[in-house]
Amino acid sequence: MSALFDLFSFAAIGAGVFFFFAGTVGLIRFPDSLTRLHALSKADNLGLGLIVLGLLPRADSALAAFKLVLIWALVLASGASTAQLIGRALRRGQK
Amino acid sequence: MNELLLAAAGLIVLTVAVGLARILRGPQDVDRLMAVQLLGTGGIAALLLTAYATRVPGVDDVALGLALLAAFTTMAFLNHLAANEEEADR
Amino acid sequence: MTPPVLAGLAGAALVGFGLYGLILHPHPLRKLLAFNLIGSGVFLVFGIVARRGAAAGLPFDPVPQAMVITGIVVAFAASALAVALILRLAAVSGKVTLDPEAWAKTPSTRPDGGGGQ
Amino acid sequence: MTPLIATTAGGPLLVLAILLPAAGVLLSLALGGRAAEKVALGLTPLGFALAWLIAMQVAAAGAPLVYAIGGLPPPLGIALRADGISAVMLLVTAIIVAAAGFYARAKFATPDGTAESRSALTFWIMLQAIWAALNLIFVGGDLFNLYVALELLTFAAVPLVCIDGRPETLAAALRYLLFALFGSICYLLGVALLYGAYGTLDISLLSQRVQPEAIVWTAAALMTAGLLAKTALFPLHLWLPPAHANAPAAASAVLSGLVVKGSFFLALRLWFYVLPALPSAAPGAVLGALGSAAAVVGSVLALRQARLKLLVAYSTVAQIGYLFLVFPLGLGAHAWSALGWGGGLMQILAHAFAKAAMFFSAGLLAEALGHDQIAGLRGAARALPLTFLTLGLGGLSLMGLPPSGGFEAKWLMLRTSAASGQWIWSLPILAGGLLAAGYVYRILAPALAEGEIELRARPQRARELIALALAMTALVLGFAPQGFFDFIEIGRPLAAMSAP
Amino acid sequence: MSVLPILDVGLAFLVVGLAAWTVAARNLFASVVGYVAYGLLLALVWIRLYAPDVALTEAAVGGGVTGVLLITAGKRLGALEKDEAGATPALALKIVAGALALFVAGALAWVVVTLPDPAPTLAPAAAAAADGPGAGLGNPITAVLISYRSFDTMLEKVVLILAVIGVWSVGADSAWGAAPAPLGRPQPAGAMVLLAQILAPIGALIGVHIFWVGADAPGGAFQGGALLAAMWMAAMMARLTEPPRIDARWLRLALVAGPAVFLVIGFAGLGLAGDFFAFPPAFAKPLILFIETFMVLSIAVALPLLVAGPPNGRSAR
Repeated sequence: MSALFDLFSFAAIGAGVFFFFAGTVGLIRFPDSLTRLHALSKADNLGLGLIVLGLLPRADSALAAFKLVLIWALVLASGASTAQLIGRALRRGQK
Repeated sequence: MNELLLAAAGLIVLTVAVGLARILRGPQDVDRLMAVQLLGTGGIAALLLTAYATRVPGVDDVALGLALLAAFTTMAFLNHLAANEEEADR
Repeated sequence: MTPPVLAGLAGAALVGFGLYGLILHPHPLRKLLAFNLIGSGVFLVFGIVARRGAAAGLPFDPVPQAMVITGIVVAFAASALAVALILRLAAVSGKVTLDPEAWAKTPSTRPDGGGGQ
Repeated sequence: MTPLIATTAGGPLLVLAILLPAAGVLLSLALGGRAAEKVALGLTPLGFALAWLIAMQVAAAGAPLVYAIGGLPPPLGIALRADGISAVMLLVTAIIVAAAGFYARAKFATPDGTAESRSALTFWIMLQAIWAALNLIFVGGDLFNLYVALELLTFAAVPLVCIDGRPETLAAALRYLLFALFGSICYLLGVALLYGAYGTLDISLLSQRVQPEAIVWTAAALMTAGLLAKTALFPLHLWLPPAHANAPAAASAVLSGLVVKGSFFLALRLWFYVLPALPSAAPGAVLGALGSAAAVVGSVLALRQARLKLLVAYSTVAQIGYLFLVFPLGLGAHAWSALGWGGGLMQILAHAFAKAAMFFSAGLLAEALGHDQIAGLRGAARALPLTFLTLGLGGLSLMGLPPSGGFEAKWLMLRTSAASGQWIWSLPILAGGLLAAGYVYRILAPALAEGEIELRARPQRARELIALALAMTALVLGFAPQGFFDFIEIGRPLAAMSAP
Repeated sequence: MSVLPILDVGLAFLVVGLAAWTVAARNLFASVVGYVAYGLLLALVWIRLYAPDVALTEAAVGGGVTGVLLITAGKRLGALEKDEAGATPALALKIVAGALALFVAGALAWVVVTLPDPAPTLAPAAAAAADGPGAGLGNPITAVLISYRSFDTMLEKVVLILAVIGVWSVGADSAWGAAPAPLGRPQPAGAMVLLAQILAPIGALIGVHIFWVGADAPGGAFQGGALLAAMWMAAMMARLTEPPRIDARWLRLALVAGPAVFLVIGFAGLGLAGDFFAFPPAFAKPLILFIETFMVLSIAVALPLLVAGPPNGRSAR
């Protein structure tokens, strides 16, 4: 059972690392701010989400698990709102 | 397994650090800020991984604090974009 | 290298960069950033002293860590006061130079005293 | 030597001396408006009484007073200590703060019809904060606690510089703040190293553990450099003249007379109390050389100023230089060290009183004439005799003419340099005195000459008398009895060894 | 195989690199952003030094509140950047400054690497005293801050208050008593309002939680207060609430509450436990929590006021 959990953790965390990697590549390589913003949001939401998912089985209390989910939710909310705000600002041609 | 968690943490930090090249290159202030935001998220992920690998008490609370403040500088920045725009309109 | 040694070297480098910036940058906000770099370098030195003092079941010496927390508060207060002064200076004069010569050339006409604007 | 870490009789007075003005700060902010002035002025007699009681207790015990805060002795807790020089400095601070307070009432009264004004609230709160910070500096026994005191002093002093809000005063305040922050961070780095080396920051415990080794030299160099920046010793003096000359007169007096002495006092504490184990000849010579350069350069620059307040501010740069001669002349366990120590202490006191009196007078003059250009002083002495009497008496002490406190200080230093065979230090003392005579003459000569002058307003007699009283005190210091010099020996670590 | 050292070395290089960028950047705002990123990374360094209490402080103050302060200043001064702040330094000065910085950094590095071994420490004393004057606090840092070095902690709050008055004092005379300028734009976007509405209540709860566990686990009055302060700032940036008038009675009382309560209880210690700032053992923990509650209040009020700046506009009500 524990080996199965470990495998799950490993897979999720590995995928999370990949999304951070992808996000960074996007931030560096994409040609304009709007597409870079898109790459950033993916990394923010998916990368951290997968890491949290991978760590959940290892949480040793309900409080610790709750904290993990809360952290993800907070970053998700922040990321979504700021992405929308930045996007709007970019569309109006500010920098 | 703990080694793997730490390796993942290191990889994430180093990856997002490459993204910091955007601070150097810009070209716009928004791009620089996005790099910082990515660093913030990556930092939170690395903290969580370290917390579970080393079991130092309180590390998850640090991650919680960072998560709360993730949007902070961006909010301040966006407010000043608006302020500049109004001045330009006048 | 152990984390304390590494952090100590990093702290020394931060103090060096900060000192260079503090002396050379003419812009007061850049000077303030440089001062903050020195500050965090100094706090890191406290940090490694604390970590090296691990004993009696405590993984660190709590006394230097408590001092860092006090120091961070004071450094923030200093930054806030400096930023307020810089922004006010920019608002009333349109420039932020610290060069006393520049101010001597354009003496204010108001007599000693007065207040605000 | 028994470690000074357990509470002695009279120790609680030390806590009260710090917390009284600190409580005044909190009370002034909470009550706001006119109450701030009443609180500040109301506390001055209490604060003076406390300082007096502490001095009496120190004299009676013949040994330092100690208080371990919370009953928790060092190294884990913090101790406060008052020795002879602490008690003297507490008294001087109480007197000058009170004088500045009563002098400033005319300028920093809250105007009728307003509940609270910006400059008044800032001035009264910061005055009390400076007082609290200085008292802590004089009795602090823990190097980190003293760092907090240094920062308290900085945060209280900087807003006073730019209290009138003109752009050039804002720039001066900002420069002052940056220098001061640099100074405190250097000091703090030294503190970190000392803790890393010996695991304590208590001054008396450290003095027993310190060895002449690389880490101590590094810490000492960093802390000294930081304190020099805050004391404005040449060549780190650039911030002082614009800051002190542009502040309102009452604030300038406190800044020049007391605030720079705070960081100088810590330099004394460091070298005489924390590091007596270090060989002192080389650092003493370096500090003495910088001080000599400051005495000469500061005086020459003072001679060239067109504005009276700038002249007085550059004179501070020069007089600070003399202070640092105490390091070559007073450090070490020599037979002559006590003489040099006495000379250094006398210089602190004489300069504090003389400089406060001169800034008060310069402020009165500026208000009466509407300017403080030296070129426009012709005939002013006839119109403002008391003010010029004060300037003259203060100048007497700066020049070092008998029978002033300044004379006593320089006389002691000259005697020490002769007794110790370090005659080289007598040159800057004499040169500085001559140059001081030059810049005092520059003020007095035109003022005493025939001329018609128009006064905008006649200064209040009470304010003139406050300034005159301080100048007289600087003069009377020249008659200090032997008992005074015995008193400032109390608690000096090397006193027992160097007694003649 | 151990990855930890690699992680540490990478982190150290990153931190130093960002510091170098902060000093070297040509563009003022790029330098500010570099510094904010640097603050974030420092929190990681503190974790590696086994200092979660400091990391929490650094995250809240260095990354959060200071970030807002500096980004605001950088953006506002950006327009002035063309205006010369002074001549560019001459090459000779650059060389002298560089040599000095190199010398200081080198000396410091050498001293730090050769610190005495075994290191002197007060950790055993602090651990042994945990049941005595440490008042049964599980977190020795909180015990040091509130009990052993109470004088530092109390006076540091006075420093914070002086800084607030100093910031206010650079305002115009005519504005005295009024509120500082709003932190946000006149009509905030919906997304920002929504975000602040989500963050503020959750963050307030987390702030209180971190303060409360601070007696026994990492956290404490300053960290909790700083998070509460950040949440108040978030609400102000979204214009959910406005900065208060600086002459408001409640504001003044909240500012002085922390040090004042500390001072009063410190005085009472002379009667109750025989010494200033001593706590009677039976009541030590509740007394310390009582003091800390007011400290949290003072910090939560002081930090946003420091960022908000001097009063603005006319003072008339």
